[in-house]
Amino acid sequence: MKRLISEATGMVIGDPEAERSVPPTGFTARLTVFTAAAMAFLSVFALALSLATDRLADQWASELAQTSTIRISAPAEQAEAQVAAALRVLETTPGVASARALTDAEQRELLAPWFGPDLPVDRLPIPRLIEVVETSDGFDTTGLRARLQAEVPGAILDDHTRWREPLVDAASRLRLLGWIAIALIIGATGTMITLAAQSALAANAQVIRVMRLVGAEDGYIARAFVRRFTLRALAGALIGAILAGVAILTLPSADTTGGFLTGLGFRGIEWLWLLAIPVLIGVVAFFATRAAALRVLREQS
Amino acid sequence: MKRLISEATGMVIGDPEAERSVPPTGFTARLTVFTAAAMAFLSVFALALSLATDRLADQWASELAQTSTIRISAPAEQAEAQVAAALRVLETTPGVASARALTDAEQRELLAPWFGPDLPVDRLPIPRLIEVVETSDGFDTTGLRARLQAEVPGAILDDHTRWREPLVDAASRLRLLGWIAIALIIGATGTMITLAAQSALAANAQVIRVMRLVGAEDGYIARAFVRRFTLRALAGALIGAILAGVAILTLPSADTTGGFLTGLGFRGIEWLWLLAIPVLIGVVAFFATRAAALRVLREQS
Amino acid sequence: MIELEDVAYSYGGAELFSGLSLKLAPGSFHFLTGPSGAGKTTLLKLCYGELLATSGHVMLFEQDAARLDRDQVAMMRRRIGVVHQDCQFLDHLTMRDNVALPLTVSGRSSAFSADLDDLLAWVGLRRQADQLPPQLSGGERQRAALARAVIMSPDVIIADEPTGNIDWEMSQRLLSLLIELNKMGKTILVATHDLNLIRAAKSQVSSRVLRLKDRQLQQAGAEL
Amino acid sequence: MIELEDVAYSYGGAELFSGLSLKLAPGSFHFLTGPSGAGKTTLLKLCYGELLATSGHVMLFEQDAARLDRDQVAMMRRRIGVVHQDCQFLDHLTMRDNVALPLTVSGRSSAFSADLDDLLAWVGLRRQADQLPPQLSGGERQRAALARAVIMSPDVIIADEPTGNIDWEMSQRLLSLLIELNKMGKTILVATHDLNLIRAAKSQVSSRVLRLKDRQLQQAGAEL
Ligand SMILES: Nc1ncnc2c1ncn2[C@@H]1O[C@H](COP(=O)(O)OP(=O)(O)OP(=O)(O)O)[C@@H](O)[C@H]1O
Ligand SMILES: Nc1ncnc2c1ncn2[C@@H]1O[C@H](COP(=O)(O)OP(=O)(O)OP(=O)(O)O)[C@@H](O)[C@H]1O
Ligand SMILES: [Mg+2]
Ligand SMILES: [Mg+2]
Repeated sequence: MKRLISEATGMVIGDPEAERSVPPTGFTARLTVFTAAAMAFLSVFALALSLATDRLADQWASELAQTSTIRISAPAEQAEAQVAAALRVLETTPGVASARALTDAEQRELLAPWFGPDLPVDRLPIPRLIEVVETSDGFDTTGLRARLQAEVPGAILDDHTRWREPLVDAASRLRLLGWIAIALIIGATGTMITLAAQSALAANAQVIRVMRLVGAEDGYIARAFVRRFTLRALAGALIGAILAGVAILTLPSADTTGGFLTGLGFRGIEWLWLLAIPVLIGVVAFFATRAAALRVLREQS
Repeated sequence: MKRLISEATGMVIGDPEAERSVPPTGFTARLTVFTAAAMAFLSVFALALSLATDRLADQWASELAQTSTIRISAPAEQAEAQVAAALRVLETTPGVASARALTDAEQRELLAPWFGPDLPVDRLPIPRLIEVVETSDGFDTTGLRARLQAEVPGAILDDHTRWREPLVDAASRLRLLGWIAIALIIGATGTMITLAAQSALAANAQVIRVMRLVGAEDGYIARAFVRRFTLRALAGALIGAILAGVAILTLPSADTTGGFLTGLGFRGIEWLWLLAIPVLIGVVAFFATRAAALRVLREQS
Repeated sequence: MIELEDVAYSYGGAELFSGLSLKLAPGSFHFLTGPSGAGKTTLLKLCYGELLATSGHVMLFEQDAARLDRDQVAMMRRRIGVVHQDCQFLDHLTMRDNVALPLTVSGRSSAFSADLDDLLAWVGLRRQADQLPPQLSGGERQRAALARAVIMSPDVIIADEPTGNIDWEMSQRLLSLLIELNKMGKTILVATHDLNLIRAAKSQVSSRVLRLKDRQLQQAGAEL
Repeated sequence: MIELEDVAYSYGGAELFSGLSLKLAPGSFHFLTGPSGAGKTTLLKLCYGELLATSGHVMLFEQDAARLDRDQVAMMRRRIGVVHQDCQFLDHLTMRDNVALPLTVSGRSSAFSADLDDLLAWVGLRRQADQLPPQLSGGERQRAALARAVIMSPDVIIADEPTGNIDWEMSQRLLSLLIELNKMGKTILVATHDLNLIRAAKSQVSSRVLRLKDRQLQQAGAEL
């Protein structure tokens, strides 16, 4: 491990003398840089998709999953008492962060799409609604139902499960897809860089032969190739990630509409991912090329 | 053009003699096949995403965009008359496919989440709802509003624009993303195969020199390379597309939950895309390699 | 067959030679000597169209080399058998396939297969026929290159140092192959620095010895 | 320095030679001749550790070649200057860098730069120092290969047909370089089929001529 690290450091600091012994191989170089760039670009997009889905899931979680509603249908004169009783029950329920009865204005607003804005809420036998906000752990739905049934006969707990599940399910599937795509992309990148390095090494059998003839050690020859390919992959990935970043920044951000994909982008610390992806690709390239170089050198002895 | 086609045909039927003159180049071969496979795999997924979004948009379009609601708030005794008047207006409105008043049971169901199932709809001053189904062309919202205002004072038209827009917007953005991803992927594939072919050609300078020495024409040499690379790309892309197809088939299809991503898959004739993508990649590979080969041959003369 | 008229060549720097004229009549046998780096290989490359003269005219089979397009050059190469100085082969094909490559390229694979074995035997490579080029010794490769040059029975044979890595006995044998071909009417041009080889040839065939030195092509004679 | 004891080698098929013994004492000068394909190059490769004997022992600088690991072989190569039969260079480096490559690899780039120019001048490549290997003539490449072999001032110099593509005058000059090095105490082993070269050397230095033929290594003498 220590050797690997010192090797990696040595590689980055560099041994330009050794590197000169490897011919520039124009097309392979471009291939490596381009592959790394394209793959980094795709990774960043997949990542952005995943992060957006994460946020979406979070949003749904906080908007739907962590709020429940208790509906209290009771004759007008008992309503206030039952609401108070329900609130008392909720106060002593573990997992409930807060609970409050909706005001008439709020209830009117909620019902506006159905009844128009002029609904005489106070004169109607409309159930009273209590908004319950869960803690992140959530509460025990069955337990709470049982307690409410006992103490507040007119109360019905609606934890929005019915609405939440397909959405959370969709979000988690989309997120999973994003991560699978990233894993696939990084894996493919590693393989492509390995194969590019191997074909460069195979095409440079003559170089290896000459270097051997004049007494170069395997490590010396390998370093030259590894350094080149790692730096190329790193450079390509950086370019790709930056381009992707720019592309994402210029995507019309439709935050105002509140729609589904509005959040396709990075926020705050998430931008660091733009750096992490090239580094990851660089590390993959380092190990992939190193293994390839040592293998080819062993085979060609 | 004619020459190109005869060349492409000749290439597929093959000139195994010519092909033998190009060394098998193990790693470049694997690189090409793998690249084509990985890219085809990603393309198929991006395509599936696009198609799913298409379907989603369609679904939303039919479920939301093509239905509107008319809410009629009126004293109980006038309600029936106003509903009848509104329906009469709607009958003569171009762009309206059908319209009907919701029954009490339907309205009760709609309101159940808020009031519980036992709402005495008939005894409440609840507005009556009319569901309007548009034809695919849709109706003139402003015109309809004006007519309703004149003839049915208590009617309010809600065409769901508020709900529909962000969703349709999100769907179209997701679909756009999918197509951009496919274009990027196919473009990247073409570039990678070109570069792989070019580096193979550059690594085989010796082969080209020898072939020239014994009197081979440029076309003969190019054909050998082009055939190889096209067939490899085609094979790789087929493998990738098939794997992707299998992966999509085995994705848990959560159609029952009705959630967002349930439709990630192909339906009926859409499966033909699985064939189209390899063919497209093969065509790209053919032209890319051909251009690369002719360029390298010209440069090395 | 091949005519150079007042030809000069330079690789970008100073001219290697200039005002050089040479006429290879059908059925003639020429040797080309000169110190290392004088430009013998370059001159031969002009004669088979790999290089184009910087000035002057090179006529190959009555055609101006400068006016041939790439496919015509390829066609012309089939009429000229060339032994390159650093013999070049396709490393993934057996020696048999390598020697038969000119036939393959011109679409006559099967016609000559008996001749092929005879030829390989003649240059002493029957045993090595199924080996790959890197598995051959230096001399064996040179012999294979000569075999490849003559397999199409071309009108002209141009050989660049065909005996550089070959022992005296085998050199004699290759020489007699060339002499035999010459007697069948082929035009032969051999660049070599092996004066013994030239001397041996002089006693068997009427040949001319050219010497490229100090940018000039001279007729050599007395010193041999 | 280098000792072969009862050595046999085969490339998989029949044995090329067997029961072969050879001892290169420090400061000795050996020639190796034999027909093309006899196994001269193979024998030399055994002497610098590129191949391992199929049986018998090869001792390089008192170490068993079979027991050296890959890095030790690399270290040992720095003490042996090799001229390969098909001279191999890095095509993207100038001849100067190519000749200096052994210095670069062993980390002594700058120390010898004056010597480098002298050496290039000696083999007649001063003008070509900045050209790339494919831009050199066959003979020029062979001379460069010799220059590269001697630049590290190695203890042993092994040359495989170093004069195959070189005219007589230049051959003489390279020979005198080798003789000079030998007089400085270097051990020299040259494979060649050029009997004239051996004859010329015999008159200037005490050398032994070995002949590899019919799977045996014999002392040659009378016929030269
Ligand atoms: N591609 C090139 N670019 C620049 N200079 C070149 C090129 N090829 C050859 N030369 C130079 O031209 C000169 C003549 O080369 P050429 O190969 O014709 O010599 P030659 O007579 O065949 O020598 P030899 O007997 O050593 O083979 C040499 O000095 C060489 O350095
Ligand atoms: N890698 C290999 N695999 C199989 N056979 C080989 C290999 N290398 C050489 N040979 C065979 O071994 C024999 C000896 O080869 P070697 O190169 O040692 O000959 P040589 O004496 O140097 O000949 P030359 O004078 O022509 O250079 C040849 O017949 C050759 O075909
Ligand atoms: Mg030459
Ligand atoms: Mg040899």
